[in-house]
Amino acid sequence: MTLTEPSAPAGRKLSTAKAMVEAIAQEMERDERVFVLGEDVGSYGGIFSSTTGLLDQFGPRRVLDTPISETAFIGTAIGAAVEGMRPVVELMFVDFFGVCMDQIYNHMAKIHYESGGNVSVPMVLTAAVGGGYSDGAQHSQCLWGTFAHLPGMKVVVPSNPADAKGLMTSAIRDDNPVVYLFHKGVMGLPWMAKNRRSIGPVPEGDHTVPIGKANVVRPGSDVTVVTLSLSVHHALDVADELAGQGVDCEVVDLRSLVPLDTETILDSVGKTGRLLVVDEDYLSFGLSGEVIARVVERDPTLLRAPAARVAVPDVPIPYARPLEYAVLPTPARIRQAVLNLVGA
Amino acid sequence: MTLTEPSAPAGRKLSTAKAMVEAIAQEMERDERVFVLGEDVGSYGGIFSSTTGLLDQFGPRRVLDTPISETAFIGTAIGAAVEGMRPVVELMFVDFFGVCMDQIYNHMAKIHYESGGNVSVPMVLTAAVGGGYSDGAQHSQCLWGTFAHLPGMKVVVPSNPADAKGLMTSAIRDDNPVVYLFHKGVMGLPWMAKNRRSIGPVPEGDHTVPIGKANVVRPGSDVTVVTLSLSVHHALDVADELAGQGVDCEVVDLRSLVPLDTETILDSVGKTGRLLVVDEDYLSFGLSGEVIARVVERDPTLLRAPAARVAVPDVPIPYARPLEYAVLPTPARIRQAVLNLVGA
Amino acid sequence: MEAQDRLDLYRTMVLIRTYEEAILREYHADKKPVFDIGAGLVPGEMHLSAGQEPVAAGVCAHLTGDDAVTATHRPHHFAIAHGVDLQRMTAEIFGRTTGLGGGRGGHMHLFDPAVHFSCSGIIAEGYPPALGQALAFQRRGTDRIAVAVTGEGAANQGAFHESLNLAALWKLPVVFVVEDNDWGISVPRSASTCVTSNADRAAGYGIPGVRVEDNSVEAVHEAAGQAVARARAGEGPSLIEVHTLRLWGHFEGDAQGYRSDLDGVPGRDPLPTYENQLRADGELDDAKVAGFRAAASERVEAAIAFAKESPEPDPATALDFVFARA
Amino acid sequence: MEAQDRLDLYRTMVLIRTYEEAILREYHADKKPVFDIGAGLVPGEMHLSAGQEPVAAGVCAHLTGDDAVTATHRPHHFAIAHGVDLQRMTAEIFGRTTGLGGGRGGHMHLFDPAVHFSCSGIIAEGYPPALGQALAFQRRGTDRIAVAVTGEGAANQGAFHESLNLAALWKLPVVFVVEDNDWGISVPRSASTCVTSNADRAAGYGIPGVRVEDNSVEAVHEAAGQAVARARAGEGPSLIEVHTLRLWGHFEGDAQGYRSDLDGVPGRDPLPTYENQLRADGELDDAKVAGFRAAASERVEAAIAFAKESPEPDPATALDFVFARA
Ligand SMILES: Cc1ncc(C[n+]2csc(CCOP(=O)(O)OP(=O)(O)O)c2C)c(N)n1
Ligand SMILES: Cc1ncc(C[n+]2csc(CCOP(=O)(O)OP(=O)(O)O)c2C)c(N)n1
Ligand SMILES: [Mg+2]
Ligand SMILES: [Mg+2]
Repeated sequence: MTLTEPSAPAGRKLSTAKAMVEAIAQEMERDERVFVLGEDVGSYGGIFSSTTGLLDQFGPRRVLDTPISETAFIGTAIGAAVEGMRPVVELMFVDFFGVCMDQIYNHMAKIHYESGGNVSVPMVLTAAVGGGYSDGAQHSQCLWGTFAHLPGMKVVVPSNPADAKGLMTSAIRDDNPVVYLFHKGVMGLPWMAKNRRSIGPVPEGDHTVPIGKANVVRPGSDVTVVTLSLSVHHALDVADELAGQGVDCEVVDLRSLVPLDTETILDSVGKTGRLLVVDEDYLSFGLSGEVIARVVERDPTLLRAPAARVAVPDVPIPYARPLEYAVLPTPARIRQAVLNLVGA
Repeated sequence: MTLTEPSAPAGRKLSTAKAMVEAIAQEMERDERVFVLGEDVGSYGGIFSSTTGLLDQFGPRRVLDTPISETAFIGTAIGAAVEGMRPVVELMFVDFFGVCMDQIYNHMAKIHYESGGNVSVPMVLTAAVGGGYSDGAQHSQCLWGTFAHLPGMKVVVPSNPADAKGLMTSAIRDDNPVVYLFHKGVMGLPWMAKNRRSIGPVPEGDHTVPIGKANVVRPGSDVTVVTLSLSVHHALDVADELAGQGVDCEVVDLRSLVPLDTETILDSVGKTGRLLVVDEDYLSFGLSGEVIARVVERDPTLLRAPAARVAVPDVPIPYARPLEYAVLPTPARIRQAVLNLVGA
Repeated sequence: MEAQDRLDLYRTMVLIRTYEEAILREYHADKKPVFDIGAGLVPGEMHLSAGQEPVAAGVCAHLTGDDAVTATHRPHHFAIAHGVDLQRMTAEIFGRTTGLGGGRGGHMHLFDPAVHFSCSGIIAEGYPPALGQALAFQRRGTDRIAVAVTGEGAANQGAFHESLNLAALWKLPVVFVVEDNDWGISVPRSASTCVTSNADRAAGYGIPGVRVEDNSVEAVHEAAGQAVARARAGEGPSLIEVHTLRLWGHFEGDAQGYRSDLDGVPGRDPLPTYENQLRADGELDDAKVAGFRAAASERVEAAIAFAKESPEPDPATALDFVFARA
Repeated sequence: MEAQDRLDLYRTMVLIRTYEEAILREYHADKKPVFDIGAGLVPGEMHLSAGQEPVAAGVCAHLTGDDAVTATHRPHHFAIAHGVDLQRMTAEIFGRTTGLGGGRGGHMHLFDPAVHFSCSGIIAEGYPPALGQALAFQRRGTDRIAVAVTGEGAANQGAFHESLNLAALWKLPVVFVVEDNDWGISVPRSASTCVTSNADRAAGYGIPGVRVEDNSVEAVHEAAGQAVARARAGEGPSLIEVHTLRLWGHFEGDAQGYRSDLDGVPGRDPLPTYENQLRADGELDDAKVAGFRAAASERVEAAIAFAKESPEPDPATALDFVFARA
């Protein structure tokens, strides 16, 4: 999908990957400071199609394949951002953060603060996240909690094509470093089982989604399901199913972890009195605990039942399908958790 | 402190640093597979005295200074552990994890699981943590939440000399990778302002502290303060002070993050009905949220007041003292939080 | 070289190729009509090593099961050449309880402690643990060594540099092997590496560096022999880069649209090349070739049958083995 | 070299030394009776650069404020030589609102965008951002360059290798400087680095590498001149290693019990050496020396006075600047 193609009819549908690329391409057209770098972002177009077509459209000066040296090229993005460029740099899988985290969390995220606001680092760090296709313990993680725990970077996680475009546009225009994590399972890739909502309507032209605003993707009165990324779709599927059984779920798609939209969570829990957090990241010391804490540090009496969590239970992601699906936040686990909550 | 010195009289007091070294030395005497490696662990004796005297006692074959290449030497420890040695490897400041996290979290922590239990990685990764002496944003962090979030490694954090010895002994004897984080402010270093409890009685000979057991260091009936590391001492000081004002705090020293001793937390909160978590790590997506979540996923009605947190409020640690002490979990902030809780 | 040694190299190469072809077949067998990476009996990424047999065969001919090998995301050829249990390896790739990791690891995470074999999916991060294995071997006064493998793309990663420096400094018995197959996924060597030979980088660590240009198993064998002897003699590490060939895509499903050298690939296949050489030298004929292939096929199909017949793991065991029991 | 240029180098060295001596004085002034790292007007770790003046003076003589410098945990000499605002730098070291970072950064985190100066406390991690600055300069069609500095200990870190490869590959206008002061804290070069010269590692990236052996500012100036010219001409990066001297401890408070070379240190001080050389060449005499010193002292003391008179930050502002405002 490139901007030089005739624009699609109103209501046109795009995959999440194409929506993401469209946002990057539009910003590259709009702002010559924007450029893209990373492994296989050029002729391959991104292993998960996050940059497809950009090399053809913008050429090798603005779409740069890098050696496998994440520390060097993420650092390069940082230095370029410091000098006023606006790089979009891809870490192919978020699982690889361990080879380059120092650049990310000690430099990208801290320079603005350490400099007393005198140096800005306007860049977007993209990475693919998530499992479900037997890619094993080093290629299936979400890890958003790890990034969100460390100060100085915004963290966004789109679940659908329109948000993918809107959040990418906002991220590129943001004067802060933004970590943009896209789940492989929502990209709409032709070679991976995909959620039916991974292809959907995407606004043409300028489209921004505010960073830091959650989205109530399904209103409901009995249980609040706070979630994000691929799990949003599982939650919606379960909600649809349980609606038939008289259980009315409200589903909150966080979209941003940093800043976290606490008010939307509180409003919802205030209404339903029941909270389930569904998270494909590891269970402990992460997002699910944070969401629960934000509620009970305001008012524990909002909860009519114990808060519940469905997440990866502190285990490396196993390879074999029966094991992997035992630890992923599957619709079955979500359904059971909701039913436990309303039974309580 | 070496074992060849005449042993100190019963009830002898040691600094936390010396207690830690004593444990390593005893295990090195007991088990020839134990060895130490890291930057400046040899003739310098560890920047924070975590290995002082070991080189003299055990020689350069068992106490190895390394080049500044954390990925290489932590990986070396992993390989040696896989082959049956029991390395104690030091990451000088935990803040440097970003240059070597892949070895730590994708290898050290996952090999046992990926191998279906066929390969063990018995090693201890030590690192200094904490601020309070104006060392700035890259040398003052705690980051234990980051390690605890990722599966496959135990995480222990001693707050006093006896626990430092006991947890180190247990860590070296554990067949799993154990991350051992020592706060500079509890080491009893002569060149740093120290808490008075950083020198204390340490049992002679074999002394183990079970990994995964929290310690109720002060019983109380009004408020549960769950904390760890240096903050334990601040909490105790505040508790002593508030006792005079009729507020009776129970202080729980977690000692281990992984495994986390949920039962001790629940017992305490069950008794007091009020929970304050004091954490020198960053506020969000970390330890403090997890502790709160563990309580309310069991029973939110345990809480008579909103749960409270005193932590570093999602900001890089500032250099200037007035700024740094504005973000650290100081006794003043803890006191205020406790008073808010009992007033609520 | 002795005829028997040559035939042994050939046998290893045939076994590897037979294995990779069988995995290729099994991998794609049940991913139709539209390729779905997560579907089928062998799901997930699949990085096959066809074309790179000379490296594994040539290096591992010098090793015993007491030596260690750390391999990469593309590990099968080294696993096979180093004598990893073929049945348990295959069962792991099929995600079965009888697999090396009981199905927890998968194709990028094969651990066989019986022959000190491991691999990792993170680029260049298999190098550092090899140093530790070598250190342990050295400390015990043995002449056992560790072989650490990466691709040419990986040689630009920090872990490569740190490992070479530390191994050289401590004179660890390590042989570093770089498989230069010209590509790191879609990125050609020229777009990733600022020098033409990684062997030239060895000088920056004061260790011997050799580049084997022609993907010849005998040339690899020769270069590796020197490096292994040096390591066993306590003289420290060496680096060997082999200019080899990625016969297929980076992973299965890779359409290789980016690949400029695709036309020339079949003609560079090292297996017929070596076979023809041995034929020309009178050491192979049709019957012998057929015999080697049949023997390989039998072992491989037996391993695949073993895998398929093995039970799938019970979901209730998913949390087992996060930690070792006391 | 022209007399004026030589005197300029000398002036820079004197200014740096005067500054470091003043910081030394201020740092220790209020940490008695028992040294307490967190006490006093200048708390925290303090890594001073006395003895390493020739490197900063010699390199930065070729730069303007449009060029970038990324320095290390030991940054003062490069900051001063590159023209960082002395008052605001000092105020930052004193943690004041008028400091470069309003007191948020401290001595290891000096950012002066006016002259594109930055530093980092993480070993070797200042290299990669320099590449990005160089890329930005290159993209704008300027001949501006970036200088990236580390110590010899840092040259064993992965970021060093990755940065050299990427800069060479993309022909970025970078000059890599390695300050070899023989020590990485307590670890001697011989225990950290497997080769005697990091300049030899340049060959592994196909770029020029020079080692300046004698801590002579003019030799540094000469080597840097070539490297800078090459970078400005679009010919890509170079590496310069200078064998320099850590005159004092690694940081203040370091008793240096480990330091085998301590006796010889004073005799190797580059400042009297250069001064004597200039005297011998008739370019300096007592009066001129006194003049340079007085001028330096005046600037330095003014900066310290500025810092001390500046307000301390208000705790209520601690959360400002985590994020840029829209
Ligand atoms: C640190 C890290 N970065 C990126 C990747 C993704 N990745 C997997 S294989 C590969 C290419 C590796 O190229 P090379 O080292 O030449 O090995 P080859 O695949 O050619 O055998 C890349 C970039 C990874 N696994 N780890
Ligand atoms: C990644 C990392 N590891 C370790 C340290 C701790 N450390 C600070 S300075 C230093 C020694 C640096 O030596 P060198 O690079 O030679 O610089 P010098 O101090 O001699 O100027 C070390 C190990 C660090 N800051 N960052
Ligand atoms: Mg390759
Ligand atoms: Mg040095």
